Amino acid sequence: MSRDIKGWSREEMARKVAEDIPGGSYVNLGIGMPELVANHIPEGREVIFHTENGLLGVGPSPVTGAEDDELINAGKKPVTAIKGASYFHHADSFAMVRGGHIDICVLGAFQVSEKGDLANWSTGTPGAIPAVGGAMDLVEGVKTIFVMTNHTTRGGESKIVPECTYPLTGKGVVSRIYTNMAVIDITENGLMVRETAPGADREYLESITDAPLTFPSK
Amino acid sequence: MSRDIKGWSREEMARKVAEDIPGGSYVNLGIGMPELVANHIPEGREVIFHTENGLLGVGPSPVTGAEDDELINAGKKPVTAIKGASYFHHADSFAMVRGGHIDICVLGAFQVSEKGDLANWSTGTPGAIPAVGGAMDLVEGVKTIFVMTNHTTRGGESKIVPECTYPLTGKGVVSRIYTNMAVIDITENGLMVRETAPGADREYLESITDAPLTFPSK
Amino acid sequence: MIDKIANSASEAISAVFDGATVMISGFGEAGSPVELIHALIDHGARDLTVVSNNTGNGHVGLAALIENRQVKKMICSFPRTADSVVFPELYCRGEIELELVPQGTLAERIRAGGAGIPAFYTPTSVNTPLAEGKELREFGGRSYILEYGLKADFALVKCRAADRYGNLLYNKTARNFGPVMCMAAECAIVQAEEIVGAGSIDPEAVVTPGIFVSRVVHIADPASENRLLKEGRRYP
Amino acid sequence: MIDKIANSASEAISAVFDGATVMISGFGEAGSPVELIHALIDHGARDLTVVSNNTGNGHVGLAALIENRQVKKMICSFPRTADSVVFPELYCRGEIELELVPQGTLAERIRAGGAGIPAFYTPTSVNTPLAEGKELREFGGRSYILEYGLKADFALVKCRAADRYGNLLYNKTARNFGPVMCMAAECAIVQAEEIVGAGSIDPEAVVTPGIFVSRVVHIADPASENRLLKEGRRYP
Repeated sequence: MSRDIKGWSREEMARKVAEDIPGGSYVNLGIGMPELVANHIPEGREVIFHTENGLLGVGPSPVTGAEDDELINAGKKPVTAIKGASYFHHADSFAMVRGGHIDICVLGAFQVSEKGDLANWSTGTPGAIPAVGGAMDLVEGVKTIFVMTNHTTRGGESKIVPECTYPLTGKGVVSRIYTNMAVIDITENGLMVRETAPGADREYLESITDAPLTFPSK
Repeated sequence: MSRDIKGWSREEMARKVAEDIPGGSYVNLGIGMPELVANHIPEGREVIFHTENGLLGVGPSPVTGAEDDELINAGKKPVTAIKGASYFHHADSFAMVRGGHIDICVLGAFQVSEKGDLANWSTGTPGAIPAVGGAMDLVEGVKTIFVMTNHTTRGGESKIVPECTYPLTGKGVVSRIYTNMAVIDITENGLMVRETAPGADREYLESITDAPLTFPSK
Repeated sequence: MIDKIANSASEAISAVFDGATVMISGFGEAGSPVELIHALIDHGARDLTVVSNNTGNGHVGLAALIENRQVKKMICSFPRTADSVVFPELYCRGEIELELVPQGTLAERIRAGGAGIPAFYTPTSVNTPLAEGKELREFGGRSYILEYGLKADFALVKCRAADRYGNLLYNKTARNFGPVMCMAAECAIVQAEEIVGAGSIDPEAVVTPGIFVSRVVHIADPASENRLLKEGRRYP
Repeated sequence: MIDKIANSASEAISAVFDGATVMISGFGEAGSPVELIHALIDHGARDLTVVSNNTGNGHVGLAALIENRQVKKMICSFPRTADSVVFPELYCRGEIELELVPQGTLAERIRAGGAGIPAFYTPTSVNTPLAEGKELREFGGRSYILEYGLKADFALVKCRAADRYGNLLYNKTARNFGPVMCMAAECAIVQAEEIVGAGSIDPEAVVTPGIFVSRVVHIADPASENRLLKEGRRYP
């Protein structure tokens, strides 16, 4: 049975995340899947996107031919700037991050623990080139950390774990996980499932998740 | 005899200081007498004046009627800005000071010791309101500190002393003292007189100075 | 739509509470948000800790706030200036507290508060009375003291122009402490001489990005503290 | 008259010495001073410690400097990107050192170096392998680690416009590390697309005040690293 369940698409996941971002928020989107969130902010809701390489007010992707090598996001992709944007240097940009001025950051993950520990920068493979970027600054500095990730690895292993085995990005930093199968809050009482993808019932979710889940009692 | 010796005027002192400032220097002038130095930079020599309240490139005083309440120096006097000036906030301004980017600062003094200790912010009088401003930042951060002061107090006491009795602004920070009577270097071997005002001979200088002086051997 | 513009100074400062820490921009009179301070006097919040470079002049602005006995403690670098009479009197009577901080350390502590830095080392004030009781430590053979980041519940700041996002431009040396105070305050309240449309401020020239600002009020023709002083004015 | 304009990139970087610490601006290719780096390759200074967010792409710019074996050690936050091949190879062979620093800590350490702060505390990287061996300390019940200010002998920086005083404007997100690197370097060497007259840059909009800059060279039409990559170019 489990092979038939595809869960939400990346775009559907991005829409779920976007719906949970209040109007007026300052938001940083991690590299990769989280970047999709920007396209799904509900009509009439204004959200300001920050990119740590020095821009507040990231706009939509430029049309082909209008790209500017010197107007990029943290993933080094060309972006645009909204009216009302501002540019600043890296120390000022990370003052926004580290000073607690960004409301929400959406990040990818290798592993998230039931206590909200995040591992998303290194798989600890011997000989691999370590690279951290701004991930550790974001998880310590931003008020609320959302994780957006597939529920399992390509090999079918749970990314939600009792304890991270990969090197940590931060400890007890994640508030909520958006996977292709469920939306899960990380609470003092553990992992609380808020919503499940079509077909992903309790039994199925428990079968693909390595940490205990609590479901709403209704 | 000593009563007849007037020494250099304030303007003459300012000229002495100005002549010792190399072209291309970044200079901060303390409140009061040091402000006069700006008027005496030799023709053809370009020096950039910094004021810690957020301006690099302080220009001459404005003509009467052209004063701007929002364009002032650290002494809260109206100033102008040269072509090529820049404005910045207080933390950036003191990054210039504290980060060692200012070449020369000219300060007033209550007392200077033979070891280069400076006391210029408080006479330690009980009940007086303490006020320090940027003096302690300047003496620790600026590469070279010049002191410009009358040789003695109005009461005739030496401002150059073996040890400061007033609360310190900084320890071992002063390089050179310009008084109305002499220009004196502070060296590892003590106070070395570089130049004396007309009529202020060795005997006279020693009579008005509480610390030992060394004179050139010529 | 994001719109941080408040209708009036009194509305803008209405959230200030008794016991709050309030940073107030300005160096002397340049950059002092006189209208916001007067609104705070009308509002009446008490037991404030105020962080500002000076203590105000005459009987208007910050000096009037102190005179109205709303300030429990001042954190500043230069509490007496030629025209300051209110603070010195209260201080000599022991009726107001003072934490004296070197000006550069004050600016850096405020920036640190806004940048998430709890503490840093500086050589400023080493070997002076202001270093007494502070942790001393050597790095590379030189002595430094530990200073702590400063945060505030509110900042009252004056600027030249703002848009609805709270992006700010300042005027000349009136910029002084405004940008770092906006960073360090939970709620930065700004009075702007001009409100401009979003996109009117060159994104390369924005001094304070809107993320650091909570509320903006339009004060088209702000009082000159110098003029109020010359006219011998008092507030209220 | 103060005039920081150098005649050529090679003249501008001529003072770089073996063993120097060199900060290089840029985030990916945005803001990377390709012409100055190529001049440094021609110049040949070796055993450099380079501080830069990345390690360069393909076989041009910073990657070419590394490939030419002039770099002993990299201090950066993200040493591998899609197009980086040179650094990973040398690193895996143990032929180049790496100090990995979180990006915000890197920016703050550089700013601290420029602002005279020898060390500061930050929560970034607490409880991770990057905090190992670092001093841990609690403030207000939260854990922080001690990080040190970073200075350099030289900075190589790209900007949009400069005047003879060294006042700089940048272009969009190519600003990134340039301003703080100019602050932290004993000698900041800048390539500018345009040289403008003193007074042409609005003093309110100057991003890097000239005090932080030692030399400026006019590179009117700087290479696009992206284009060099697409063309498969190598330097030298």
